[in-house]
Amino acid sequence: MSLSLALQKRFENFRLDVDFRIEGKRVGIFGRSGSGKSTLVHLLAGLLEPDGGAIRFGDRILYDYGRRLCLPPDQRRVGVVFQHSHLFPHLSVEGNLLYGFRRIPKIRRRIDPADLCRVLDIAHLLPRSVHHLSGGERQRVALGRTVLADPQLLLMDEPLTGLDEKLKYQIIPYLNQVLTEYDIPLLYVSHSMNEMRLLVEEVLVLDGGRLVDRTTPDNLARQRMKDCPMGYLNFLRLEDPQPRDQLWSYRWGSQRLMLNQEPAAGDNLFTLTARDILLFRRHPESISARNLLRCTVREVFDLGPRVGVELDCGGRQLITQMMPPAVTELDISPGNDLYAAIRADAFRRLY
Amino acid sequence: MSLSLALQKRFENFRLDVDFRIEGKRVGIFGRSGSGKSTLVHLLAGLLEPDGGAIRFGDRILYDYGRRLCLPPDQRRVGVVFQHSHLFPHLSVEGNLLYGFRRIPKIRRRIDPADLCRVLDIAHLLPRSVHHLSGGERQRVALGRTVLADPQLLLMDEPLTGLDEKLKYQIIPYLNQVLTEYDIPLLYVSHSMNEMRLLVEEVLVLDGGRLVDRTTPDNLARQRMKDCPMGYLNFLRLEDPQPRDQLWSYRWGSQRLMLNQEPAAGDNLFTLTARDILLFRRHPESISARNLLRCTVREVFDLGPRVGVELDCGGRQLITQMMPPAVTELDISPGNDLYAAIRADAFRRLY
Amino acid sequence: AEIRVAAAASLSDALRALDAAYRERHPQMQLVPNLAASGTLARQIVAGAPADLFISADRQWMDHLVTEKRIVPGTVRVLAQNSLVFLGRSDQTVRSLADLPGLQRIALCSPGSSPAGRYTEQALKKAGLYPVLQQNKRLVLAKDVLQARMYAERGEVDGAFVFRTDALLAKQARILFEVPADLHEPVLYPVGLTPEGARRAEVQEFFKFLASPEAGRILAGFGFLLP
Amino acid sequence: MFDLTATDYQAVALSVRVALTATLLSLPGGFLAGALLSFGRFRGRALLEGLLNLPLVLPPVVVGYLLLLLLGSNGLLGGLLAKTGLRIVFTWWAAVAASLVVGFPLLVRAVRIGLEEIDPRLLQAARTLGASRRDTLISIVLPLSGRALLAGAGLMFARSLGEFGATIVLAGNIPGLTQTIPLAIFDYINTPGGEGRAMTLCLLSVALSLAALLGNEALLGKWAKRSRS
Amino acid sequence: MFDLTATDYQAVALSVRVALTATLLSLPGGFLAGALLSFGRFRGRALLEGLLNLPLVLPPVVVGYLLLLLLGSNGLLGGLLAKTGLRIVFTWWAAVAASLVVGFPLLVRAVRIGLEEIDPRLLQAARTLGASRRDTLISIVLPLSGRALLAGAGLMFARSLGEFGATIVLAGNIPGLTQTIPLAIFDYINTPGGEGRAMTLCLLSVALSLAALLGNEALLGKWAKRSRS
Ligand SMILES: Nc1ncnc2c1ncn2[C@@H]1O[C@H](COP(=O)(O)OP(=O)(O)OP(=O)(O)O)[C@@H](O)[C@H]1O
Ligand SMILES: Nc1ncnc2c1ncn2[C@@H]1O[C@H](COP(=O)(O)OP(=O)(O)OP(=O)(O)O)[C@@H](O)[C@H]1O
Ligand SMILES: [Mg+2]
Ligand SMILES: [Mg+2]
Repeated sequence: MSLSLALQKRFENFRLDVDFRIEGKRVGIFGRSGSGKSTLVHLLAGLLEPDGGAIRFGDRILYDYGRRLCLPPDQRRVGVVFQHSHLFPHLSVEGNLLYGFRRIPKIRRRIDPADLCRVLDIAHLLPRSVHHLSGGERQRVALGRTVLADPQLLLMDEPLTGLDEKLKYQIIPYLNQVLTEYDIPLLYVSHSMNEMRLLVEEVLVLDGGRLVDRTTPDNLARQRMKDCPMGYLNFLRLEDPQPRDQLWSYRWGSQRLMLNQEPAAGDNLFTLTARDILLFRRHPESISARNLLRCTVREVFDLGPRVGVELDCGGRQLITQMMPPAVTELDISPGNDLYAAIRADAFRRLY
Repeated sequence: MSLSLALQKRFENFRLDVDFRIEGKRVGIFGRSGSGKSTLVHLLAGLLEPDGGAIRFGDRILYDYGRRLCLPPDQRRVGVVFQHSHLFPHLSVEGNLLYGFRRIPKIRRRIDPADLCRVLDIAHLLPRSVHHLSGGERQRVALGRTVLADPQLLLMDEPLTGLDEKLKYQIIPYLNQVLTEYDIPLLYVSHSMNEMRLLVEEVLVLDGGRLVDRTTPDNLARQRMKDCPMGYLNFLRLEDPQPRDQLWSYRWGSQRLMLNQEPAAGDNLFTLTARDILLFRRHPESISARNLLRCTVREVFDLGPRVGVELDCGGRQLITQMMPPAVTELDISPGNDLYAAIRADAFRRLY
Repeated sequence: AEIRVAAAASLSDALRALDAAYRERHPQMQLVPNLAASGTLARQIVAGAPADLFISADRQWMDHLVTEKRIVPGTVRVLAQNSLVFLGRSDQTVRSLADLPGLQRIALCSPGSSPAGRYTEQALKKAGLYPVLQQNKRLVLAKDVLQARMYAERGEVDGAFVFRTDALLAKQARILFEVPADLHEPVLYPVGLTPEGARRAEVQEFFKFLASPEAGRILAGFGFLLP
Repeated sequence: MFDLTATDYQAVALSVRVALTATLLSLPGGFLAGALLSFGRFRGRALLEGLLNLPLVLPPVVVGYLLLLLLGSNGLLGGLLAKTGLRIVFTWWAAVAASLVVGFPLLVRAVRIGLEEIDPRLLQAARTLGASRRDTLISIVLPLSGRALLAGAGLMFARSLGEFGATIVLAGNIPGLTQTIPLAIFDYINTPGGEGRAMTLCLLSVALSLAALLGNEALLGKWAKRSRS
Repeated sequence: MFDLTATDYQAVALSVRVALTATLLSLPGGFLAGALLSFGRFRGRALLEGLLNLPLVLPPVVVGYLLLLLLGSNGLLGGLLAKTGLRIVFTWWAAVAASLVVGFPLLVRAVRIGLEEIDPRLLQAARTLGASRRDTLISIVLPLSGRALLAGAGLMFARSLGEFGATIVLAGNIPGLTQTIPLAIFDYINTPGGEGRAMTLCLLSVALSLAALLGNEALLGKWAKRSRS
């Protein structure tokens, strides 16, 4: 996507003023409660008229104050999943799902509703009225409805907040898949660092209605390592599982890792907290950890009282953290080689 | 609280049928989306009439099908924080907050609205209309409104779901404090294991409208260790912080722990993941970890491929996990003594 | 003092003139008119409406009030008379009742609700025209004389049966013929005193004035015939 | 007391026919006018509003007179219609026209109250799903204002059953052709001793509208309250 | 054309006074009746509903007669009132009573449409916060039906300005005392050459109600759409 926008919008007690350009396919918007995230989403979708500025998406101008141009929402082809589901009360679940879909010319329809329903686990709800759906059920229907309308840009405003963890991580890979397959760019609003890291490539940080930072979700996660109870979470996408010694060996870049986790159909995405990684200056003669990786220090960064260390393990990145004395002791500085030990049970499957 | 209920409620596609008695002050309700949690909340609050059964709260009968008794919601003194905020659109934020408060006889008013506003960080919103509050702002107002009505039993249906992590953990201690101070029992519905463990003593697990399990949040967390990316999270409430060697020493039960975290005003609650705990059969001569605790194995439990170990460290509980071979190697079985090593930087402050 | 006069609406102008004339002589007296259809007034008086004097456009309602004991029987007398005419646009060539069957639409007042209608019905029946016109749905029943006249004036109907006094006020339409008086009961405007009125001397005074030649001249000026 | 004449029965049948026709005919226009006034931002909105409410403010007889000026054979529209061989005045269509004009403001107002309670966020959602303004009107607003339309239709039907002033002027009081219940009642009530029959017709009229209202209620009840999501 | 007489001005002033009084008096009852019919579940609900709608279905003249029977000095209620020295019939209060009865069903229906669009979850929230049924009605339902009440009041006011049939029967057509605009128009139509004045009065009436409606609209606009949370 190539989205460039410069927008001003003033409310009684709040003023949004942003000016940026996005090139990535997946962008996140992060910020505290009341920082203007939802306002930005409404402006982009054409549901709120800015006080001034311009929005350009690819070669289309969605809004331009100077030229008095403001495309109506239905011509923007910008889909929105709202914080609350806003289902149409007079339509069944099926009617809601197909509302946008039916409005796409037949030849342009690319997504199979039945497929989507299966993934969102809402197939059994189809004939029901939307009145007495539970909170999670509602939000899944809203999600499906928007994706089926096949937007050129998808805006999501905390769409997964009401879902339980399991469902959330079930939906993410599918969402990823749909977005990739149909090439739909995503602008994703959330408080959740994990959702951000799994879905977007770049994060814009809003505060008080202004863009205060733009960075990668990884960098954001590093910055927030000190705030987060679990520290930094490494995401490892592993491939080619092979059974070995009652465990499983997966390929990770140019090396292999031993895990106690069985492979699943599809992707194998695991998490590894920074604290699960032990570093050694020299090869430890014997260690119970099943994985001992040779790696190079790429970067050392400050983390309040602690220090973060970015390692290069055969081309893949791994982030760990330690106390300053250990840094000196192990002589950790960029370019130095080290050994990283990881227990086979340290990995957690995300999906 | 002493709440006993036996309730049946049938919908087209769903049937709730529960029969249990709660004695604890803080009880959680856990269950997948659509398992009937919100339905139960509505039945308890008197917003939905059961098909049959009875509800007794302390010595008050709230509902009894046999005696054709069904107390109206306003006489139950059961407060509800709903999944969505349902603020009164014609009242200001202040009007909403004080709605229930004004309906309590003056002499019975125990909670200071100003105090509550400060903690919920909504004091600056008071004169505003509720129309354009952000999602998080709305929910905080709803929370305050219900607590100010001084209920004898507080039902909360995923009340913190829309809030960002930081705010969430800021609110929890206050909620705890209010509930303790004013002695309000809590029934808490949530998908979040952390919220459960911080707020409730017992958890009822619903599935398909039936009670399938009742356990402690700790036990539930243990059961779900394998599903959760971070594994089990130990919560440690530490006291009496003293500076020592550029670190801080805190008292934990009969022993002291070294942390790199400064103390905060009020409680010092820290988390420690199961994987941050290293076990030794004998005292390791030298170790970089600043904490080496003598402890006894209390229980060894199955965790899918891994094994969970519950330790008793000077009267406090610590849970860790390991691979089966390590269990044999370290001869881990109930009653055996071990050493647990924990790095000073392994702790994360929750609030 | 006030004299409360309940009068048929068709007398409103005449009543105003009578009021003016009477007040010249008795400046302290004031006429408070209540103008509506005779039936409405009669029912109001039965229901206890304050009235001293009732002028009806119709015998029936006066008789009704007499039997209801709301009009003192001995006081009833005829104030004025009127006649029935056929009013139509000037381009009409109708000359008599006999020409009526050739017309498309004829307006008359509703025989049920209006005295003019009742007289018209009597005349048409006597002339043997009523069943034919009725069956061919040629008859448009108006609520009152005003409405019938308005239809005639606007040319919505070919002609309308109205009272002479009303016909004289028409602008676009003219009287095409007079209905022979022997085809219907005489068109009388009876006047009577209510028991309250009969008890009041000033009302009696006004009642006498109504029978005076001066009052007769005023009424004649509006097209009424004197008894 | 129930000794009704044949023309009385005709009056009852005619009243029902007129009220039903007027109600059904006015629904689409009522919805559109309501939507226009609720959502439209255009010049002359106040004027349109005023014009629509005119029949409410004027005495019905005056409304009838104005309609006669418009639709009469010498009227503006009546002349045109007469050329096409259509005649409204003094036919039962005149009664329909009178009821329509007099009841329309009631319908529009009912519709507007309903429309303005629709959650605008639903309309926003529809727009982002690709529905144009008009599409949203038909696929979201119309079904969601069903209750209001129905309530307005009930009002309109009842008002039509009771419509007297404009009808008697525009339609004339032609027994068997344009004599609706109120006109028949009027006749009886103005005859000394006609009270009994007038009462009977009144009761019939009330029974009719009660039946209509109850049916209306039942429908309204079925139609779940659903302008919320 | 604007050469109105003193009694004409009196008629205008009286009309405004009557319409305003009738509207204001009917608001509390209209709200209660609407709430009763919307939320109440009791026997005889249909009957009450029918009774309320009676004035809509009956020709106003008939309504006037029925009121006369009830309130007249020989009537059921009139006799009682007379004993207390109160007299309604043929005073301006009679005009108020006529407008009230005729316009009430319009008001109630407007209120009901508004009430039924209120999100019941707001009422649930209020109940759990300790508000009794009645308290909820006053503190939540009433303010949230403000728009509907206002819209209904506009309807009622306009209808009152145009009320003729019931008024002339119940109040009589007494210039300066009970002669409202429609009655004055009726008088002028009965007078040769009175058409011009009748027209002037019509226009005045329209202007009045237009002003009222526009004021009503402005208020409605201010009153944010707020029955949602
Ligand atoms: N229409 C409006 N009128 C007035 N103020 C508004 C309006 N919309 C939003 N605001 C205010 O603007 C600020 C930003 O609101 P917004 O909804 O964009 O926040 P947010 O970042 O989405 O927060 P959250 O994470 O809680 O959803 C808030 O303080 C809000 O009260
Ligand atoms: N009034 C109702 N009529 C019909 N079905 C209902 C009604 N209320 C709830 N249900 C159904 O009952 C089931 C339980 O709903 P409930 O809202 O209690 O779930 P929940 O556990 O709160 O889920 P979530 O975590 O998604 O909020 C759902 O399948 C829902 O569709
Ligand atoms: Mg938001
Ligand atoms: Mg729920």
